[in-house]
Amino acid sequence: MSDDHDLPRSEDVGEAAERRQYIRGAVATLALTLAAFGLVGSGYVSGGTALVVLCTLAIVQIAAHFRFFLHIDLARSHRDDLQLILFTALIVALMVGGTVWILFDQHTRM
Amino acid sequence: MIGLFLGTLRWDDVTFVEFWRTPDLNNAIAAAAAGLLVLGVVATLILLTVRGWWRPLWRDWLTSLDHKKIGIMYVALALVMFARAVAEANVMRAHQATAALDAGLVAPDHFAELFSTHGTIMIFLVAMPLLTGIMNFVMPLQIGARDVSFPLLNAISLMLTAAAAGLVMVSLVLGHFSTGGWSGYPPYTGADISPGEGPDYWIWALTLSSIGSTLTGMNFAVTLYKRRVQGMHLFRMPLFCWTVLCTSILMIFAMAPLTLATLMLWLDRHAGFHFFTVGSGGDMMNFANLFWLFGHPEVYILILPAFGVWSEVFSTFSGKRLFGYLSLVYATMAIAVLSFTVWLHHFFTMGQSANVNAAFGIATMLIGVPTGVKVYDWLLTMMFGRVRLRVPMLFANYFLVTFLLGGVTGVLLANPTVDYGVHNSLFLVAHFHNMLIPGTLFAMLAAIHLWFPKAFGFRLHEGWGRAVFWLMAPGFLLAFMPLYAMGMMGGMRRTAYFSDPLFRPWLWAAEAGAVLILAGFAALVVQIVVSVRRRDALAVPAGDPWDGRSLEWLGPAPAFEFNFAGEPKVEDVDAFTALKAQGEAYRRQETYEDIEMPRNSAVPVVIGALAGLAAFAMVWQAWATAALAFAGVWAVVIGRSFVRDTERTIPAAEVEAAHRAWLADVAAATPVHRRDELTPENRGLAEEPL
Amino acid sequence: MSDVRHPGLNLGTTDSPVHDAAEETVFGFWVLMMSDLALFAVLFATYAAMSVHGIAGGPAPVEIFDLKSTLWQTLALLASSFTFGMAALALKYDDDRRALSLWLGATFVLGALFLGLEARDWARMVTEHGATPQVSGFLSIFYLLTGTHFVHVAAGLLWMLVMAAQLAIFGLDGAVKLRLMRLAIYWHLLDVVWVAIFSFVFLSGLAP
Amino acid sequence: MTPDRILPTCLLFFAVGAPAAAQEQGFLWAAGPVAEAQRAHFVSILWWMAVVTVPLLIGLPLILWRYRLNGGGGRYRRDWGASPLAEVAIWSVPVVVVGFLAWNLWHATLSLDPYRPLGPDPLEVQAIAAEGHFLFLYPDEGIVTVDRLLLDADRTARLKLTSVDVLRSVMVPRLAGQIYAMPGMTTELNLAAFAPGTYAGLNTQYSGPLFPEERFETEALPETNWHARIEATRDGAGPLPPDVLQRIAMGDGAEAYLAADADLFARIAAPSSHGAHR
Repeated sequence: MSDDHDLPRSEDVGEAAERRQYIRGAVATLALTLAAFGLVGSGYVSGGTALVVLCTLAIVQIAAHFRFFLHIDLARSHRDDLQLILFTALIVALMVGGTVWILFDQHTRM
Repeated sequence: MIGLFLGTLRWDDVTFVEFWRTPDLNNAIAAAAAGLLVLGVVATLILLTVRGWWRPLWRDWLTSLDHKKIGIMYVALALVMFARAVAEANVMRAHQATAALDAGLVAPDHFAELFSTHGTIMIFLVAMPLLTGIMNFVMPLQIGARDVSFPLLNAISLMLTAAAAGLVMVSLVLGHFSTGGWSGYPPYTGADISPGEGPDYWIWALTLSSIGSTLTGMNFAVTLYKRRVQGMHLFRMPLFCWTVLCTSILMIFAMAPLTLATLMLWLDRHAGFHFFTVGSGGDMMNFANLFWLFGHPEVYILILPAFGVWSEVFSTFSGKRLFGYLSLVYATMAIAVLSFTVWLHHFFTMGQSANVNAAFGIATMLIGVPTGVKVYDWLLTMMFGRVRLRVPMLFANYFLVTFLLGGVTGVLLANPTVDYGVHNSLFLVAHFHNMLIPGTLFAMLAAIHLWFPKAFGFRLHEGWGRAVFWLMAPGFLLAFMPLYAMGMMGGMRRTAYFSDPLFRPWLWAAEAGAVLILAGFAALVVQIVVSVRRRDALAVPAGDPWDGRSLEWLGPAPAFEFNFAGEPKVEDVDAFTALKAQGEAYRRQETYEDIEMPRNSAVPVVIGALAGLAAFAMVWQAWATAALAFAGVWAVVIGRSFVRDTERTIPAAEVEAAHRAWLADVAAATPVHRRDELTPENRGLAEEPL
Repeated sequence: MSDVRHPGLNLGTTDSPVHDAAEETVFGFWVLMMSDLALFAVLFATYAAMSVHGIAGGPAPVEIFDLKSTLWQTLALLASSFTFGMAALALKYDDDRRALSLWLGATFVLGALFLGLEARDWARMVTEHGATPQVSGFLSIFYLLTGTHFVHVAAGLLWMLVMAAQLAIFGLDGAVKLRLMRLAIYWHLLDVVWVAIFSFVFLSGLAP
Repeated sequence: MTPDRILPTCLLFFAVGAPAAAQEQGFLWAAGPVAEAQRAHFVSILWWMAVVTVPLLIGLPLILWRYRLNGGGGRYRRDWGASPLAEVAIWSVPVVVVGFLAWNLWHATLSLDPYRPLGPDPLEVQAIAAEGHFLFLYPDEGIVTVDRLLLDADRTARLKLTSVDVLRSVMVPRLAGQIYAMPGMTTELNLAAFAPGTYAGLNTQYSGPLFPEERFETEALPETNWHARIEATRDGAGPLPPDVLQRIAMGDGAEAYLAADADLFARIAAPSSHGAHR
């Protein structure tokens, strides 16, 4: 069974530090959410720009969720999960990208 | 009120009643098939009762969470389904061969039902359970684990697969299966054109089996990640385990699009949604897109474990280390990732731009590189070896040659230019059978021959095994080479009758091949019976009948319930070979420890039964029954989470006794030279290497 | 076994034996969730195509979506992610079950609030715009995508009820802790999916 | 039979099918520029693949014989598991072959895009695939033919395709490849014949019990004959009934109609005419 001291430091930061992480996460995700809603609500962005801006904000926010709420980071001990998530991202990108490419292309030729 | 519980199911839906009302040849064949099923079930029930096998069946098998028994049950299920699907292939070919002379054997709709069930069964209920069974049995043993990570879930996967099989079987007796092929494209399978229960049988059978596969994939991937014994790093895993890992990853991701596509189809059919109805903003080609987003990785789910088996076979029966281990590992990974980038090649002719087709065509052809590498690695594995052509090796070498042909036709089909000419034709049918019969099916037959002794303690009879090979090998050529020819002559798949008399000789040849394959299957059954009868002469209690190289051969045959008495030492890819060379394979242990194993559970059986009932009720639109059964599934899941006492302990003394009994068997056995491995002298102990 | 402990949400030094067991179960759950994400990914891909090509004379996204309602749903779910975070802290560091129960309770209420708001939003679309899933391909996939997320959240709430019962019966034993950790992952990932939904469905739809 | 035809024929037909070649329907018996390009592409791939397949076919029996357990003469090296030279060869040869094939594929696919016109001023034909039958509409000529496609052998043709109810796929194998015909959608297929003749056409996608019947004849006529034929057809044809699809499904038997209804194809191919749920 495990020795306590072989835990990587990043997992053993103590309650206060971990609470600060959650609070940071809450602030960051709230700010990103409000930014996205604000930009669209104010009509400041639209069309292709909106898609790019929203996509960027969404990716940053998803990363923030993983980082602050799900505690996934680049530490060595976390690589199993990180690899899994990155591989999933690759597969998801292939599936979504391919489907969108195929269906939009097909639509123009029907 | 009764409608809520019985839905649209009526007496007229019973196949026998249909025959009673309209007694023609077509209905007679349907009724005969249904009758065979009913007789088979009744005979089994009687046998179980007369022999008093109910209790052992329940206690030792159905409720067992042992990965080895679950694996064996998967294989048994697959063989039963294989019998039906190969019989269907025979009916189809016989029908086609006779169809132009008169009406043929079956009505067009019945013919369509046959090719739909044949495809669905062969993919989801033969190939998948076969390889899942083999992976289940072998993989934990090869990595030195006691079981998979989630044994209960493993059994649930099995029971969901069995429920899917049950559903397809029931469609023989009650109502009709889909006529839309195994890929079930709308709008043909939509409510307008196929209003009956057929497509729903297809939808729910696929849903059950794909949920089972997703869970299996997760289970195996975690097992391989977390349950490897000390010293077994990833790059010391036997190649079979690598293919299991890649297959598992494909299962995890590929089943989602299928589940979604079938769910959408169901919503279109029964809830008025418009996913695939063009007029209201749907896009039926998105079904093709989603289906093949699953379907192409699925193809590699079917073939990768076969590659793993071939790697083990070539190395074991050449008495030699696998050539190019790293190449094979990277080739496997490359195939797994590439398999997610090629799905469009199933619908090159949909009308999309040429650059889309070209991109997916090139991605498809790229798979040829790692596959070609594998073929040459296997060839070089035999080089500098001591090759012995036992049954698995016969299949393996036959595979190498026929797989080349399949590879060439695969590269041809990867070219949109060529595909435009042979898409939907029998050329395509020949191509994928060329991959799946010498590839998947023969690999699984080889695997059965290779690992059977480990499962049951005795070898399979070699002579009857050769009979299986010598029936199936020419059977395959005879059945499918004519299809290549017919495909290039403009013969299309799923055609109930060919009016062109030119096709007639080819059709008869194909039918002869189908008969040979069926005969080969019969020989397999005979082989098993003969082997059981002569099990004393074929017994290999010391556990290593083939001079094996990986950890599954450490320990007795049949394997310990707990797989290993202690933790095996791993210092090489060929871990067991290394142990034998160091003289540590058959050593007494200093100490023995208690072993925790999962307790038997009825939960998987109950979940499988309820899920099957829910699916059956959905097929017949019996909403109340479906809702109750579905709620029942979740009630059982939640209820089970309150059970704490799920483990039992095998005391150290019992482990020690078992281990010593095996060592005594080893001591009693005479080491045999490979030349004599087929004689009764082979008690499962290999001669010391020179 | 490798020296990799289970990463991410963890029990760290507070309960080493369960932390060890988590390595396998929690990793397995992560894998299962990735399969679930693949399901959502294909839903999104279909949505991307059908929300453009599948209007078929029915209402367009910009006509039926409501920014304010979506914002409230988002805030409710975001807040519930935070409260679950606090529950996870209580699970890890407090022996006292009260804080855990309170935070879980708050999460449940916020989750239920989200469901209520989303259901109200659907009802508004149907009654004010006649926007049922049978109207167009776009609406079919809209309801299937948001509905799939809805069902997931509802299942999460059911799971919380089950855990409340298990807490009451077994207290905070190892199995309960493991299940709560998996529930936490599940809940946070549903929030991740919702981020994609509000960005690519609602906000993109409202900024044509 | 030319030598490059013999190769695929022998390989896959065991040479038995060859005598019947003249009557065949597949693209290997090409009668138009697209099918001819397909055939040439097919054959060139076989040659390229021989680079990978032939060494194995030669090596396998040699190795099996030399390294057999009983009496094989080969050296036994039980731990031989890697050889950098061999590995470089077995990776690089397929890479090179697939590289060339990919280059070929790209060019062939782009130049043979079925939407790409094969020549100037093509004959415009609209094809409607229905249960058991095909309707061919010639908008410039004002006629409709049933189950018979009349082509001018001196002119290329452009087909616009749609289907009435289910997915179908239309092909005249000896002239060009196939393309899906889908309800509510329009696809295109460009065709040309080298010489006058009659070529079989068919639906390749299972569509129901009448699937084996869904065939049509393609007649490529010399230019003058084609004009005469169109005139004759026009003279013998009745007006296009509004319920033409039901009629031919019932076995109306008419071979041609006058196309008074110029919008028939557009109406059938319009997405809105489909998918009204039950």
